[in-house]
Amino acid sequence: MRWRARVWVTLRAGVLDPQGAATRSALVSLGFTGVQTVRAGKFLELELVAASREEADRQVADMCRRLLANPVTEDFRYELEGCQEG
Amino acid sequence: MRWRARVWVTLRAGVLDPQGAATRSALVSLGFTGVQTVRAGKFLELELVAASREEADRQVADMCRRLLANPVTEDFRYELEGCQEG
Amino acid sequence: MRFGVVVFPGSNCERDCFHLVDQVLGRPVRYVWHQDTALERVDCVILPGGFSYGDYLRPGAIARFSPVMGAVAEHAGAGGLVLGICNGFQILLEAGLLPGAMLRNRSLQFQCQDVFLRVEDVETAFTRLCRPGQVLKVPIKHGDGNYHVDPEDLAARGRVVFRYSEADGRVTPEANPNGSMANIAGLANLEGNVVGLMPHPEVSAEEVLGGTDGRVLLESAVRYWEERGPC
Amino acid sequence: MLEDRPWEAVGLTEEEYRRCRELLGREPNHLELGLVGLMWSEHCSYKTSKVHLAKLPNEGPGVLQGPGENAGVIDLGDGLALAFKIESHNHPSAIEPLQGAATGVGGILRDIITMGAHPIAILDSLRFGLLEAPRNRYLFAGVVAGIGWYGNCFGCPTVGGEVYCEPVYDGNPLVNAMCLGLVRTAGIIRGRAEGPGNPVLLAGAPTGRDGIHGASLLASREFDEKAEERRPSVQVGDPFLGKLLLEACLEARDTGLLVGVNDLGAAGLTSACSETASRAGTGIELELDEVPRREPGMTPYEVMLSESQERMLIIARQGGEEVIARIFRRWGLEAKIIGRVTADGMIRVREGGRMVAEVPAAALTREAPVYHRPERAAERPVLDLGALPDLAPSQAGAWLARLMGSANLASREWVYRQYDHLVGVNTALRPGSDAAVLRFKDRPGGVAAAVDGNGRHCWLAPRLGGALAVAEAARNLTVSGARPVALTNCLNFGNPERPEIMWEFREVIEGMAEACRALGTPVTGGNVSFYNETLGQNIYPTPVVGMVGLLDDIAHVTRQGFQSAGDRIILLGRTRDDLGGGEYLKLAHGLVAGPPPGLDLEAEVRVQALCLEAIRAGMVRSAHDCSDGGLAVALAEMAVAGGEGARGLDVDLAAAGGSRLDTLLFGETPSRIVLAVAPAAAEGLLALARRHGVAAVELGVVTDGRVVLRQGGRTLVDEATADLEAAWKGALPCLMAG
Ligand SMILES: Nc1ncnc2c1ncn2[C@@H]1O[C@H](COP(=O)(O)OP(=O)(O)O)[C@@H](O)[C@H]1O
Ligand SMILES: [Mg+2]
Repeated sequence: MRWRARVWVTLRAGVLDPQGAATRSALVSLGFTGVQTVRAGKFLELELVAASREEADRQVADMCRRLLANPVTEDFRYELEGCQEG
Repeated sequence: MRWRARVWVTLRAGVLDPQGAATRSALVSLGFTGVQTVRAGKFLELELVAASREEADRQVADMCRRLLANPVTEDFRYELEGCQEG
Repeated sequence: MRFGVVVFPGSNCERDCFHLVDQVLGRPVRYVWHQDTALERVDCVILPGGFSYGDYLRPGAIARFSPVMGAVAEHAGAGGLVLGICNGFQILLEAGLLPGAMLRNRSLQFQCQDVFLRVEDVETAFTRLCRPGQVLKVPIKHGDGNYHVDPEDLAARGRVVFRYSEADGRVTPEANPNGSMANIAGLANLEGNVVGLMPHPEVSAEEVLGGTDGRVLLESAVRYWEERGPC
Repeated sequence: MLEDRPWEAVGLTEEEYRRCRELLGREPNHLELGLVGLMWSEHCSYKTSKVHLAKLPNEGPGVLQGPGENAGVIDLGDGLALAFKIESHNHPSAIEPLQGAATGVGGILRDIITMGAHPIAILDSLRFGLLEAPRNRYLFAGVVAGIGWYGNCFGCPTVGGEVYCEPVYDGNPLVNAMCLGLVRTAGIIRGRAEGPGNPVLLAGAPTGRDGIHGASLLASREFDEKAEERRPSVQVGDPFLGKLLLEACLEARDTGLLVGVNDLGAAGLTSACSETASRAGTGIELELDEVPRREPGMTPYEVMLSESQERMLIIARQGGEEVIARIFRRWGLEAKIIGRVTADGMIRVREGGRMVAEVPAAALTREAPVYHRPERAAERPVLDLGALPDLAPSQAGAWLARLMGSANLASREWVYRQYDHLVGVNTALRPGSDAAVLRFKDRPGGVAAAVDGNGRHCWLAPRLGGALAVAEAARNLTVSGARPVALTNCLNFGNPERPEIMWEFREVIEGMAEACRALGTPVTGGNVSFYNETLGQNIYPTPVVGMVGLLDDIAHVTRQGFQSAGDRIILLGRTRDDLGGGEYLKLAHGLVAGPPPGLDLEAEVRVQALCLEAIRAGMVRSAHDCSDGGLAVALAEMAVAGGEGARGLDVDLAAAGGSRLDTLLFGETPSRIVLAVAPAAAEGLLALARRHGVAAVELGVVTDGRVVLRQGGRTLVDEATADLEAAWKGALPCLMAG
């Protein structure tokens, strides 16, 4: 079975976000003065083959913990959906 | 009114994604051999003040077009929700 | 004492480190391939700077899974010497051999410039020839050197070795080039045999390149090894 | 199958289409027409520039490889040689600055690698519109980030460059990158498909749909609103793969199994195959099914034209292919046989067992059309100096500060701080002085490099401007302690179908040629970028000269910064009333008018010879040439760059020449060099100058803390060096912050 996983990797609360801060000030100077905060993160889309939803789920969680996010500074979250054979 | 926007910025189809390719081969060599493709993108969370939903929506679309996404290589998508005054 | 310089795909300071050991220090050195699973005949292993795996995802995130990193951890555990420079430091952090993680520079730009480092700890294998509080001029060249750590984790697992400072040794916000927590530029593990730092000692080891302050790190290592002998 | 006017779709004229039919002896099919269209584009064929480029001197005692290969090569002696080349990536950078600039750097690095050389340095020459406009800031920031990203990650230091901002580059930025590499003379490889029967390998990244038609559609046409729609053709760089490709190529080179190597740049496989075959007088037969692809469903047309980055074409010795493939595999790359060299001079392309194209290699290259395009001299504004009020003495200090903080003169630290200029541990003179110097690890000397080109000068007087660019590049090397040896050039011009642009082009080349002859610096290669025109606005004619020079002894490296207080400051060369084309004229009077300062090539040669001899004799502590901003700016820069305790000066300019205050302080008369020498050496230096027939006057001494310029008894400027430094260093960051 083929699965599509969407993974969000975001900075943990309390970790300074230089990219978010710079983006916010760029937006404000473009005239978007209502922007209060910006937090920047990563968004990854994966396609994988796994025997079952449980198996896919287990694998994606594992990938996030081991590689995709750094636990010192980042949190992760993901969604999984089955996709048609292409 | 305060709004929270979630913005996804992804590479346009056909645009080479060296980061995604490197991540995929790292995952495969970690033993996640079922991973077929990885596409890497950005995820931004914004908080902004705007008078109405329409106004907030207009502004976020504008921010994406002007700064957050590079129209040459990237597509964007966003979601908007009202949030409690904090 | 024998040195090894690890070559990861995308390393780009491996030749510079090799040159430092071989030509400047005149010590035996060889390259270690990222797929090697043992560090045979190496007393001090250097993880060089560069962009291993393109720094894709996060600097060091992919390299730390290289087969050689298992050998590096073992080597470190057995008291062998490990020096991580820039990307090598980032790999040590990702591998958990040193505490903390790197964020993008505060400026969001790559920065290449001379900085001053105050030596905070002269008990490590790589700083024992330094005077306490000595100031070294060594260049940085990185985009992700903004060090972040949970202070408790740092206290439990590491020692601060270098801080960005003014030329006279004062640690000021202005002297901090990248936003690092507490101006931290380099760390050691509790035992002091594993050291990582963002600045590049190999670029400040010859007069013709603008200074020789960086040499002391490797000279310290040599002295340390000669005094202690292999563990 | 062909439509009514098939040539239009591939950018050919009807006449060119007829020529193509003649060369083939039949109607070309769709794919063949595509190949021809691409290879006959201005970018690939040089059809307009060829006749004029031939006028540049390209021979000299040290030249091992002149124009026509992927890079020029000069001999360094004792079995070592230096490969170097410059290239433009203007149009891609206008569309996507980060990727455009990054892939430009990747391309020039591969050009050096193909010669069998190990890249040791990059320089970049940049032009943008005024930074007050957000779009230009976006382009500038993106280009610098892109150059940094590629060069830093690849691990080749970016050690020098130049940046100018002028309204004519609005919408049409220039991004030129130069690369230098070292190669064992015996190991030089050329882009030649020698030896029928030898396998042809495609190495590196798989082929995707990137940049299809980049060469013909982007680089060979002017810009209009439709450029936006051509967006999907941007190429994306992968410096990580580029670095792996370097390592694999170097290792493969050392096996001795490489017969020829060519990178895949503009026009991809088509160009690489036809050029390597044509240089060797052979042919190549391609099995397109063997080309590793990134995307399914690519047509032969797309595969042949793709400009996917990080690929190399390798012609290997028969039987060596497996060894080479193994080396590439070790570096995580594929090197796959996609064809063979043949004897009959044909490029044949087969797919699915079918022959899909069959064109003589020569028809795609040597036999491309050549044009003598019409030209017409243009009138350019001329300055009436007599009618211009002179600078009031009380304003001199303020104008010096103003010039130091102007976008074109201010410190470039904001740029080069984003570049790793140290990797490789060879950088003996870092960016910020007149040239960069790299030491050799295995011998006492080093190599210096600088890029120069003043578009405003060239617009006002193209022939003079061309000569001035060459002279300034040489002067920048000389003051850094190097002997100028050879150069590469990137000729950035407007639309050559306009007679005025053709006139500029020919004049610039002839001016450069004269200066090259006088200075003894042959041209070993270069690049032409035409069609730098946006909505009818052509850029200034902008030749960029990338020159290399040699130091016998690295101890001769000389910086512009002062070293110790008390050193004597000596001006070499005479100051004339030259205000035309200068930065002060533009800022103070809003005038871009000529002529630019005249150049006496003999005087230039003499002053450089003197400077070099003095440096080699150990007489010189600091040296800096006078260029943009004139004498006052040059002096102030020497103070700002000064070492501790030597950050100031006190000079009297009465003897410097110039009958007006503005020309004395800010006039840009060339062939002038400021030296600082130890007090004991001053007399000797003046005597040496007399022997060389060079005007030399002692102006004053190095001090600390203040820049003091006097004229006779009168103080013109008395400014704190720190204030001038703040204006100079703060300008770019401040402009870029918006
Ligand atoms: N784009 C750039 N990249 C790297 N270095 C640069 C760039 N632009 C300028 N520099 C460096 O800044 C210094 C001053 O440049 P410039 O004023 O053009 O010198 P000059 O007038 O002597 O030709 C030089 O060392 C030059 O190499
Ligand atoms: Mg100069």
